[in-house]
Amino acid sequence: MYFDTIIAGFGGQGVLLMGNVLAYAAMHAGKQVTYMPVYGVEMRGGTANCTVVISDRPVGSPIIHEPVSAVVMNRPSAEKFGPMVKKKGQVFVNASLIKEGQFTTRAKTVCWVPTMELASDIGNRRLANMVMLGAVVQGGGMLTIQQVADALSGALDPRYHKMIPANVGALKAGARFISEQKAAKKG
Amino acid sequence: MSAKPKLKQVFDRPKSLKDVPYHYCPGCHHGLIHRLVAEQIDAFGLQESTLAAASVGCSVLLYDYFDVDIVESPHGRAAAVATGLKRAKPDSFVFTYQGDGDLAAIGTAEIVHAANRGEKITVIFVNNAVFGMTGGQMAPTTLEGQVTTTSPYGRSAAEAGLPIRVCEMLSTLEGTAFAARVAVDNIKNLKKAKAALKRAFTYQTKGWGFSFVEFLSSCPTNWKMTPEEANARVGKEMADYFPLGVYKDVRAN
Amino acid sequence: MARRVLIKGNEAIAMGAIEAGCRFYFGYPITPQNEIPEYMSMAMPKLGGTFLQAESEVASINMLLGAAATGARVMTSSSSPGISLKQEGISYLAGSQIPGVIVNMSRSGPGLGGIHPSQGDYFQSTRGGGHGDYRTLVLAPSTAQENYDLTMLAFDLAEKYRNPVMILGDALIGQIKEPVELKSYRKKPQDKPWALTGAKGRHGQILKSLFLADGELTDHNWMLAKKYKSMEKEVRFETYRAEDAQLMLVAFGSVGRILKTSVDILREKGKAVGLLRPITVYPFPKQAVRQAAEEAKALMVMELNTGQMVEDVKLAAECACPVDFYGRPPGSIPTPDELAKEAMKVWRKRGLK
Amino acid sequence: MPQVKVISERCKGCGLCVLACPKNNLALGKEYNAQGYAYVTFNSDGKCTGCAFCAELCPDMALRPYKEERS
Repeated sequence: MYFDTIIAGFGGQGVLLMGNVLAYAAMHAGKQVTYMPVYGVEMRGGTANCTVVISDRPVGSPIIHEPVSAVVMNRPSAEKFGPMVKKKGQVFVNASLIKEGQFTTRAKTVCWVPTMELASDIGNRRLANMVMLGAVVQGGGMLTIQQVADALSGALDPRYHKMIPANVGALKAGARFISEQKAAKKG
Repeated sequence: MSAKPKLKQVFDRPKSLKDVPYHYCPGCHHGLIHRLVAEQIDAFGLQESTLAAASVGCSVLLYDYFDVDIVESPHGRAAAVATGLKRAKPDSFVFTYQGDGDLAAIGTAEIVHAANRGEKITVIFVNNAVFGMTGGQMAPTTLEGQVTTTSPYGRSAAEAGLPIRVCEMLSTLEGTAFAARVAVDNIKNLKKAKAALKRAFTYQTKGWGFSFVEFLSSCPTNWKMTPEEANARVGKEMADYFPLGVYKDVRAN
Repeated sequence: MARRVLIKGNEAIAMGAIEAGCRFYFGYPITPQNEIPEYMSMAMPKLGGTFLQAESEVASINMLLGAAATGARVMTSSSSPGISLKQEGISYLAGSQIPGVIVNMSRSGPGLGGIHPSQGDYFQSTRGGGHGDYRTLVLAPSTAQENYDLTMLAFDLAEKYRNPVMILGDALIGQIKEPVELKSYRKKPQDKPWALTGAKGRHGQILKSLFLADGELTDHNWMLAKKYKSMEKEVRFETYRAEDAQLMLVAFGSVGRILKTSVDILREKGKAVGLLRPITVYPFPKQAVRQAAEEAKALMVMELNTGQMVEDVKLAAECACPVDFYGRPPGSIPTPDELAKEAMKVWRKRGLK
Repeated sequence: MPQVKVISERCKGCGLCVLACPKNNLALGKEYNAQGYAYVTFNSDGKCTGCAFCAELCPDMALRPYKEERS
C-alpha cells in the first residue's frame, strides 16, 4: 500500500488540519507516514499546503513532485497542483469554489466535491474540510472512515473534542458522496 | 616598666585572592579593584558560592588571582556567560569583571540585554578609556582628543563619536537595579567605591536585581604617563566627563 | 510500552532533550527551527527549567557556555547563519572542554541564502567550524525518530567527552512530521568534578582555553587531539540493502532517507544497489566506507550541496574503487526517481551489470 | 609604634602609596627588587599613625601597616 497527497487551500480552510488528521489516522492504523507542511516565507502567501505520504514501507521522501493525489480547496491551489498529479492519480476538487475549466490536470479521476453545500446540509459550513477528508479517504482507499474518526481525539486539541461527533458526521457525509457518485457511474 | 605595646596588622589581603603577584603594570588600578571585589566576597562569605565570568582584555588572567570558580568568556560575552551561570545556579553569587573594550564595544549587546532582563548578577566594569591588552588602541570610552595608537591625532568626535557613558546608559533600563560610577584615585573615592560595591553585592545576595559598578581606572602605560600623572587624570579629565556617583539605587529607601 | 506520537522533527529534538534531562535552553529565532525554541518556551517553565530567548545567537551560545560550565545539561539550536555566529562560542566550548548540545537545522547559503533544505554546512560542522584545531561530534539524523534518539545520545556524548556535540539536520528533517516512539531515558547522571559549583571544600577551579605558559598550549592541543581520536569509537552508520551491492550509494540526513526509496526502485529493476548512510558525520565512518569500496564496484555520493562529504568518502575509499558524485544545490528536493536516474547514469558509466 | 612593612618583592614602585600617605612616611627607594622595580621604603620618624591609607591604595598589596593594639 502506498498513498500520497498534496492538500492545498487558503489559510483558514483547515488544510493543515486535514493533513494532520490523515497522518494521525495512518499512524494509529500502524502505517508508516510522513506529514510535511510548508514553512517560513511560504506561509505568508495566503495559501497553505501540506504533503502526506502513507505507506507500508518506510517513507523515503516526504516531498512529492508527482503526487498520486491532490486535494485542492481553492482555485490557485488547483492551478498549481492539478497539473502535477500523476496520470493514474486522483484530484479532489472543492466544487464549492472551483469550476470546470479553471485548471488543468493529466489525472484520470477528478472528484468534484461540493464541500460547503454538504457541510451546510449537516449544519456547519466550517466542516467543509472534514467533508473533503471523508471524500479523500473513501476515494483513496488507504484507510477506513472509522480509522480516521478514531484518530480525531488524538489529532484535535482537547478544546475541540466536543466537536468530534460533528467532525465524524462530516467525514461520513464526504465518504457517502463519493460512494453515491461511484454507484451512479456504475449504474 | 611598661611592656612594649603589641603591634596589630591593620591590613591584609582578602582570602579569596590567591597570594600571587599580579601581572599588571605599575600604578594600574586593576589590582586594587580586584582586591576590593575580593574583600566583598570575603565580607559576604561568598567564596564558596561565587561563580565568576572572566573576560578578555588586561583582566583576562583574572582566574589566576581569584580563588573562586571561574569560567573564561569570549571577548564581550561575559554578561551572557554570567546569565547562563546564574540561571543554572541561582543560589550562587555571579559576577563579571570586564574592561571597556570588552563591555562597551564588542559586548554592548550582551551587557545591555543582561541589564534589561534584570539578571541577578553583578557587573564590575573597569573603564580606563583605552584598549590596554592590545597595546593602547582607542576604546568606546576614550576621551575626545585623547591620543591612542588608533587615534594618533586625538579622538575626533566627527569620526568616532563621543565616549559612551555606560553607567548612565544602563541606568535608563528598567532592569538595572543598581548602578554607580566610582574611582580609586584617592582614599575618599576608595571609600565610596567600597560602599558602592557593598551595595551591589547586597543587591545580588538579596535577589534585588542587576547591579553594576563602573570603576574609572588609570592606565599609565598606554596613557604614556607616570602612575602619579595617570592617577591624577582619573580624578580630573576622566571624572569630568564620567561623573562619579550612584546613578540608580531602586531600593534606596 | 513506549508511547507513539505524531510530531515534527523539531519537536522531537526538543522532547528528546527534555527526556535526557536538559533543563536549560538558550536560543534565538530563525527559520526553519523555530518549533524548538517554541516547544522549549512552553515546556521549560512547567519543568522548573529555564528557557531564555537571547538577544542574539552569539549571546545564546555564551549563555549555554555559562550554564554548561556548572555541569547542567544545556542546549541551543539555530540554523546555518545563526550557527555561523555561534561558532565563536563553540570554539571556546571545545577549548575549555565544556559539554553542550548545538542543533543546526541547516538552511541554504552562503549568506542569508534561503530556507530550503541544504547540506551546505557539512564542512563547517565536521571541520570544527570555528577557529582553532578542534572537532565537534556531529550526529546527522534522517527521521523524526532519530531526532529524538540522537538528541538523547548527544547529551551523553557531550558529557562523556566534555565536548560540544552538534546535531546536523536540515529544513526537511526539522519540518517533517512523523510517528515517534517516545523511549525513556535511563542513563544515570555522571559525576562532573570539573563543573563550577562554588569552591566549597576545595580551591577555586577554572574552565578556560587560554594557555600562555611555555608548552602549555601545545600539551593542551595534543590532549584534545587524543580525545578526538578516541571519539572514533562512536562511529554510527546504517546500511540499507547493501548485501552484494555493486553500486553503493553514500548519503547522510535527508538525502540518506530519500535514497532508501531510490534503492528500492533500483532493486526492483534488478540492479544491485545499496546505501550506506553515515549517522555520525564526525567521526566519519571511514572503515565502513573503505570496506564498501572494497566490496562494491563503485561508490556514489549524493548530497544537497556541490560536493563536501564526497571528499571524506574519497579519502576513506583510498582509491579502492571509483567514487562518483551527484550534488544538488539548494532550491528543490530531489525525488527518489530523480536520484535513481542519477544512480543509473553511474551504473552505466561504470559498466555494471 | 605604628609602622608599615614593605613586601619589597611585590612592590612595583608606582608611588601611589607615597601620594596617599598623609605624613610623608613613604618614599620611592633606590634599591631594586628581583623584578627590577625600585621599591618604596618606609621611614620611621615616629609620625606614622597606622591609618593604612597606603595599603588601601596600593594596587599590589605590597604594604602591611601595623598599629599598636589597645588594651
